Amino acid sequence: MNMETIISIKPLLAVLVSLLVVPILVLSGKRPNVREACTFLAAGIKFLIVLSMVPVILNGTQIVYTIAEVIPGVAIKLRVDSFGMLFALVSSSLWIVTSAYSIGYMRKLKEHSQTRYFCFFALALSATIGVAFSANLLTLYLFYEMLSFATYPLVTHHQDHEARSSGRKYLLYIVGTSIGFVLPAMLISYSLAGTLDFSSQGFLAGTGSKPLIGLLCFMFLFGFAKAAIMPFHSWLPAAMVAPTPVSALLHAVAVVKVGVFCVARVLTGVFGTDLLFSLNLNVPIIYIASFTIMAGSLIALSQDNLKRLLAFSTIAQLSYIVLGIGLLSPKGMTGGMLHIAMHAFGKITLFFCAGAIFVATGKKNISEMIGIGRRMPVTMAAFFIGSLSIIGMPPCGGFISKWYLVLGTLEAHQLPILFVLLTSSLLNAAYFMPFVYKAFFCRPEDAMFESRVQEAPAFCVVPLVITALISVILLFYPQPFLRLAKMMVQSITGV
Amino acid sequence: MSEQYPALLVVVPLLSALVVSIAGWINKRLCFPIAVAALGVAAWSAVGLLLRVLDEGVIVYKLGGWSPPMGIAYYIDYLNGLVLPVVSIVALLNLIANKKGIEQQFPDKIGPFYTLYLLMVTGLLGIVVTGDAFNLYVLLEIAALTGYGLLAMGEERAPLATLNYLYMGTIGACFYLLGVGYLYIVTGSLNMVDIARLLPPLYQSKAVMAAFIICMVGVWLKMAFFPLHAWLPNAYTYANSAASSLIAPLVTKVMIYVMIRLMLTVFTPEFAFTTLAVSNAIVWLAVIAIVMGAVLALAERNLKKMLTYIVVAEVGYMVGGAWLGNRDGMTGAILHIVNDALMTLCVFMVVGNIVYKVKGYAFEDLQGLFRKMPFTMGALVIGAMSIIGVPPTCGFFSKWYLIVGAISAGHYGFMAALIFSSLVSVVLFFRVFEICFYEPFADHHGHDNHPGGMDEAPVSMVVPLLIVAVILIVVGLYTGDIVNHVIQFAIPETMV
Amino acid sequence: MKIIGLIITVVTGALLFYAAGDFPAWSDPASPASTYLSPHFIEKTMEETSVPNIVTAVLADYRSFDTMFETAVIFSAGVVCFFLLRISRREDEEPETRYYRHVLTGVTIQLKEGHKMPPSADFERIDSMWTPPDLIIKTGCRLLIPFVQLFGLYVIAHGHHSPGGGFQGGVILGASVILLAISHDLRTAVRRMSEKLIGILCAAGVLIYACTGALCLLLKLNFLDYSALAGILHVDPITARSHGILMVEIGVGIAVLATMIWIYNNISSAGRYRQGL
Amino acid sequence: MIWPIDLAILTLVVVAAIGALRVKDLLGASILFGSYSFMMCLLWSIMGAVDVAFTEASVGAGVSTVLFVAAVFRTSRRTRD
Amino acid sequence: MTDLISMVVAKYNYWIYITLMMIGLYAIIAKNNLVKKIVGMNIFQTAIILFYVSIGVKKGATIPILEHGHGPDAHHVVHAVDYINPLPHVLMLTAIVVGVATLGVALALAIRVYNNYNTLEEDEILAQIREK
Repeated sequence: MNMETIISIKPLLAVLVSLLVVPILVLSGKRPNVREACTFLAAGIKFLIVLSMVPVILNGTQIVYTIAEVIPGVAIKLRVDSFGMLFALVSSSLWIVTSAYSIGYMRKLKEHSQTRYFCFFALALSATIGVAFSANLLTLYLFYEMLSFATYPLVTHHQDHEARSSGRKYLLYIVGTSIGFVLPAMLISYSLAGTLDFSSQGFLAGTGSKPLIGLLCFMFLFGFAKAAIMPFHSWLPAAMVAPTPVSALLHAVAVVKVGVFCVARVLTGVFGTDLLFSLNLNVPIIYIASFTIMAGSLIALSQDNLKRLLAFSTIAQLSYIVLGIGLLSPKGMTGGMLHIAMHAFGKITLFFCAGAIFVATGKKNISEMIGIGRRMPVTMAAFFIGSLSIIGMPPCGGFISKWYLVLGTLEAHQLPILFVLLTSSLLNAAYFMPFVYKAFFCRPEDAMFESRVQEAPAFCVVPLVITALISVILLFYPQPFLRLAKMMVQSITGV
Repeated sequence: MSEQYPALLVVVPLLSALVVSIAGWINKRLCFPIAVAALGVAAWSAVGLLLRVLDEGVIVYKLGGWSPPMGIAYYIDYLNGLVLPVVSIVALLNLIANKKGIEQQFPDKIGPFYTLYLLMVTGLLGIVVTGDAFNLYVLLEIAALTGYGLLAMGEERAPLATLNYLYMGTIGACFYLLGVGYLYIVTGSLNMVDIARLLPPLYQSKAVMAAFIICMVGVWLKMAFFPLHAWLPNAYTYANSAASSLIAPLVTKVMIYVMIRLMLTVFTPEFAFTTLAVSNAIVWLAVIAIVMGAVLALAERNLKKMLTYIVVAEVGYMVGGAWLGNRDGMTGAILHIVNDALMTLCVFMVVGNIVYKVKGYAFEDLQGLFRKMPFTMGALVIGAMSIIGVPPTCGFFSKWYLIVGAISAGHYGFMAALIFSSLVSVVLFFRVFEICFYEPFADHHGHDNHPGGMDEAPVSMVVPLLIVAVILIVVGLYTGDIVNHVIQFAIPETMV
Repeated sequence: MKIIGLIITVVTGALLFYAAGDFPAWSDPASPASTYLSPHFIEKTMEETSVPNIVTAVLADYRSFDTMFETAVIFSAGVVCFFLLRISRREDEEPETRYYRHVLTGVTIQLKEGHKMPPSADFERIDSMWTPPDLIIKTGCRLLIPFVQLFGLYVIAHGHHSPGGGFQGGVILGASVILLAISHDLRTAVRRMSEKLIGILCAAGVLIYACTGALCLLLKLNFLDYSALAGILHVDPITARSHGILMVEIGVGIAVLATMIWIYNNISSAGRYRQGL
Repeated sequence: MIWPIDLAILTLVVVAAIGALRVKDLLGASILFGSYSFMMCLLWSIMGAVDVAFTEASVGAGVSTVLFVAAVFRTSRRTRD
Repeated sequence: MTDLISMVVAKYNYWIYITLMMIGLYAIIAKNNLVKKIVGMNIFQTAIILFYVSIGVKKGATIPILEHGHGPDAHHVVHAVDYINPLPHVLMLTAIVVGVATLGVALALAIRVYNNYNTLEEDEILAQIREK
């Protein structure tokens, strides 16, 4: 299938907007209002640029921009296709919301070094969009590493002992795997194929021996440790020491989604479905993902700290996406890609809620939150919606993606996986619903919940309401995400 | 004037060194402007030469008007055309950045310092540009002697460390001289191109093989290639920062250049890789160099010394790359000369700034530096990224070529060593960053006047540093052009 | 360390012995070294440079660029010695009581603080730099030094026709001053040639060399191509080369002379200039 | 050139070199090194390298020895090997 | 056997230079006294100079200064076989000067070391450093 391509600088602009705003943020560090206005402005512009490319993409055209030809056959090159667009749309829209939330959260808690915080946030967003728009493995790797390093100061924002050890763990896993696995795998692929440009059928097809391709496949799969596939997952719970907006955007949306996005990109664009299928590589991928789903969900059950619970939930949910891609069936892949968007809106709502609770009450553990629904009804309602979306029940967007995943398992004749999906949904319900129930219907143990309704600041509450609403809306109007995912699957499989 | 660039390149720094020396006795304030102007001219000529080479190909400059092999000639081809601008620009930026540091450390010896500095640059530029094997030895000695002088002025341990460097450096230079003598005895010529023309029928001669090995050992001694590296860490660590940030980026890299020049021009790649059949062993030696450098760096609790071990490891990168015996490896090695010079400069200049402000470079002295010196530390971050090999900084791309070369040579040990050293670099630098990031800055006098305040080095030190940091990224982005238009032609076509 | 040294030595030696097997026999007129480049130098030097001493011609003309850097090497050694050793702090400059000795009679007088000695050649100061008088050595050296210096000048000037040249002459001239410093004391030598003068002379010597080359550059020929000087010297290009060689030899002589003294001064007094040997 | 003389001087050179390194006094080592240089100078003049011999006589046997002696005076004569 | 003897005799200069070089090299590596090492270094350098000068020697040739340079017989034809190869001499002039320059710097450094540690024995200095 021949894609029409047009050359435009827009993708680069989309990446650069948040990069160029950094100096302005640094300069306006003394005046928080100006600084945050700039953040908003950049987020808005970024979103608009991304949005302006949507119609073009929906027409089946690709946008390409080459920054520099660095190595023969490999350039630092941006290309917007439907899958990248889907991801960029999610992350850029959520940046706006998160910026608003950050302002409320950071100001209320009087956090230190807010300028640094906003700067690296913007940097991380640039990297995320860059990953989304990467046209080849090198560019992907570039932005992937940039994201790793840009998020380090965010993760360790508190600069205390705990942040320090978490930061170490974060770097060890993320950078260690990317340099230890992805870099050599990328270079071996380059010497095999002579190119690194993603193509819809994969560029490794027809090169290399079977064991080598298999080895490469797993090096990539585990190398993108941001995807938190077990056993390379334990950085994610550790990274929860970060301020909640960071956890929300980066560890529920940007960083981990970049991980799975990279895995999906590599599986489809480097290996190609045919190659994976012919070498039966998809089966181990599916089983690894399934194991991660089950294990993550089970561990989440035992967590008391709300953010850690969400972290393990994320680990499980991420593997849904890997699983969807690994099924190699059109429906399954659609479901996997769609889940990036659906899970993003659901999970960010949940994180916002956790943060709002922390801002309003200072509580972190579920056991301390019994009856909190009386004090923060809006927040907890949003939490309920978010958890429905994660469990995959109507009326939330999560239902659609899970539906496609289930269809995909049937299509691929992987009935055990269907069982895994259903069980994990039950487990999801099992760790979310009791909390929601206790929050609303149990008598508060803590006297502070008896008092009248007292929500977190408006800057915190409004964003979470918005994301909760979007989660609902996505069920009824899943466009353009569904369309984008289907287009991508079509270009890969031809169906 | 442009046809005289080759002469200007070397002669202007030499003349200015002499003028600065005289000016040092008369008016010390004249020294710095003269030195900067001279290095500016040198950098200008170097860039001009590179452009001319790109236009016209190899340039031959006959000194004294005698045509080679009677007289001495300069050959500027794609290989040294690339290295010359790097050497001159590194020297220029470092000079500007260290003005304050020099005035702080040697208030009454400014003249001699600049004289030695300029002579050293003269020597290094001459080594790169010359086409005569013996002339190279003389220039090598100039660079070495001035280097000893510059390095010995530092901490208490500096003279002893430098004396050890002097012993090793002299043996190295003498070995090189002996190798040249061996070549002379069998060919009768001293001109590199001429030797290359006369050598092929003699490749089976024991004397030629010995000449090659002796030259290589000599050059390795000078570049501190494992296991001949023992002199380097101490010599560079205890020196003053202006000297170490000139010598650490340039000397080892220029020696790598000499090695590659010997391998490619004087001898042919066929001789080096096929006739001798030692390349595999040398690559394994490079692997050990990289691993040992990384591990020894890990054991240090002192920023500057840690960086010197990284220099040792980087030498392993380049030697290994050059000896992989294929085009990609050689490209990586040549590219890494450029990149490593720049990134070593970057990190050593950072150390210079830290020493200027904090008066120390042990890990304990670094606490809270991110807040205190944000620009300096920002540059350190970029330099570290380059050493680790994170795109788009230039260090990534040379590592790319080196690894691709290792893969196509089937030398997975070398690839593993490169990856290992990247991983260790991550640990090394993030250990430093952690210290700079977390602990509050402890004031030794017990009272902290500006808690959390910024206390950056002077602008004249920070601006060159930031320029270097930007260059690191720009060079990275232009890697494609450098390889396609320059390095590709620097490697003989016979090498695949 | 001794065992490592022995192993390295034996291995290197074995390599060298092995390689020497392929050398042409010693003093073989047919060896490549004797048949490839040197015949040109031997047979054409006179025509091309008009200098009978082939070594001088090759040194200062064919390979004059080497020689310029050789001079620069010695210059940088001087600068390095100064840079490393010279201590210019004068903490204990004037002691409270000073002693002077009347040279002819040997009467020593003591001066308390504040008093000054009128400048006079009859008295010499006794301090840590002072060495006891040794008449035979002093007189002998004083007699010898002019001849040494004359010989040094001759060696420089006659380098075209006989062994010698700038280096040898410069070293001899330098040695004459060192002889003065050894036989008398460092102060006497420094009084004759002050540190500043030496420092400037060092650089000036190399500068003469480099400027000769640069002059050729300005006269539109390559660096150090002395035939360019023909125009300003009003001679033919071949003779101009000969004159050019003389100019650089003088430069070399001055540089070497000054540097040798400089290095000696710094090393013998460990940079304090208070006492020599 | 007369090879017995040549051979004799070569032997002396080696003896002087070993002596300079073995003697347990740095001043003695300096002087022996001077004699080594002087032997070398003789050797080279036998070989016809008059300019080199001249230079070695003035630099190696002359100035170098003086520098050695000066440095030994400024430091110490003591040596253990 | 005669081959071996003739080889030994034909190249005895080379054997001596290698011997001297090895003496110097061993001294640099194995000697403990800094000045002794410098002496070794100089022996090492001189050995190489000896090697070069040996290259230039030519049987039956005289020193490389032309007779009848100027004067009535100035246009006397010069034959290369009559004169010793001058090129190694030129190179070695440079090398000697480099050697004395290195010597000066090395001695200056040794004096600096002595000022700091009051000894020239390397092991004693290292012991002092370790104590600090």
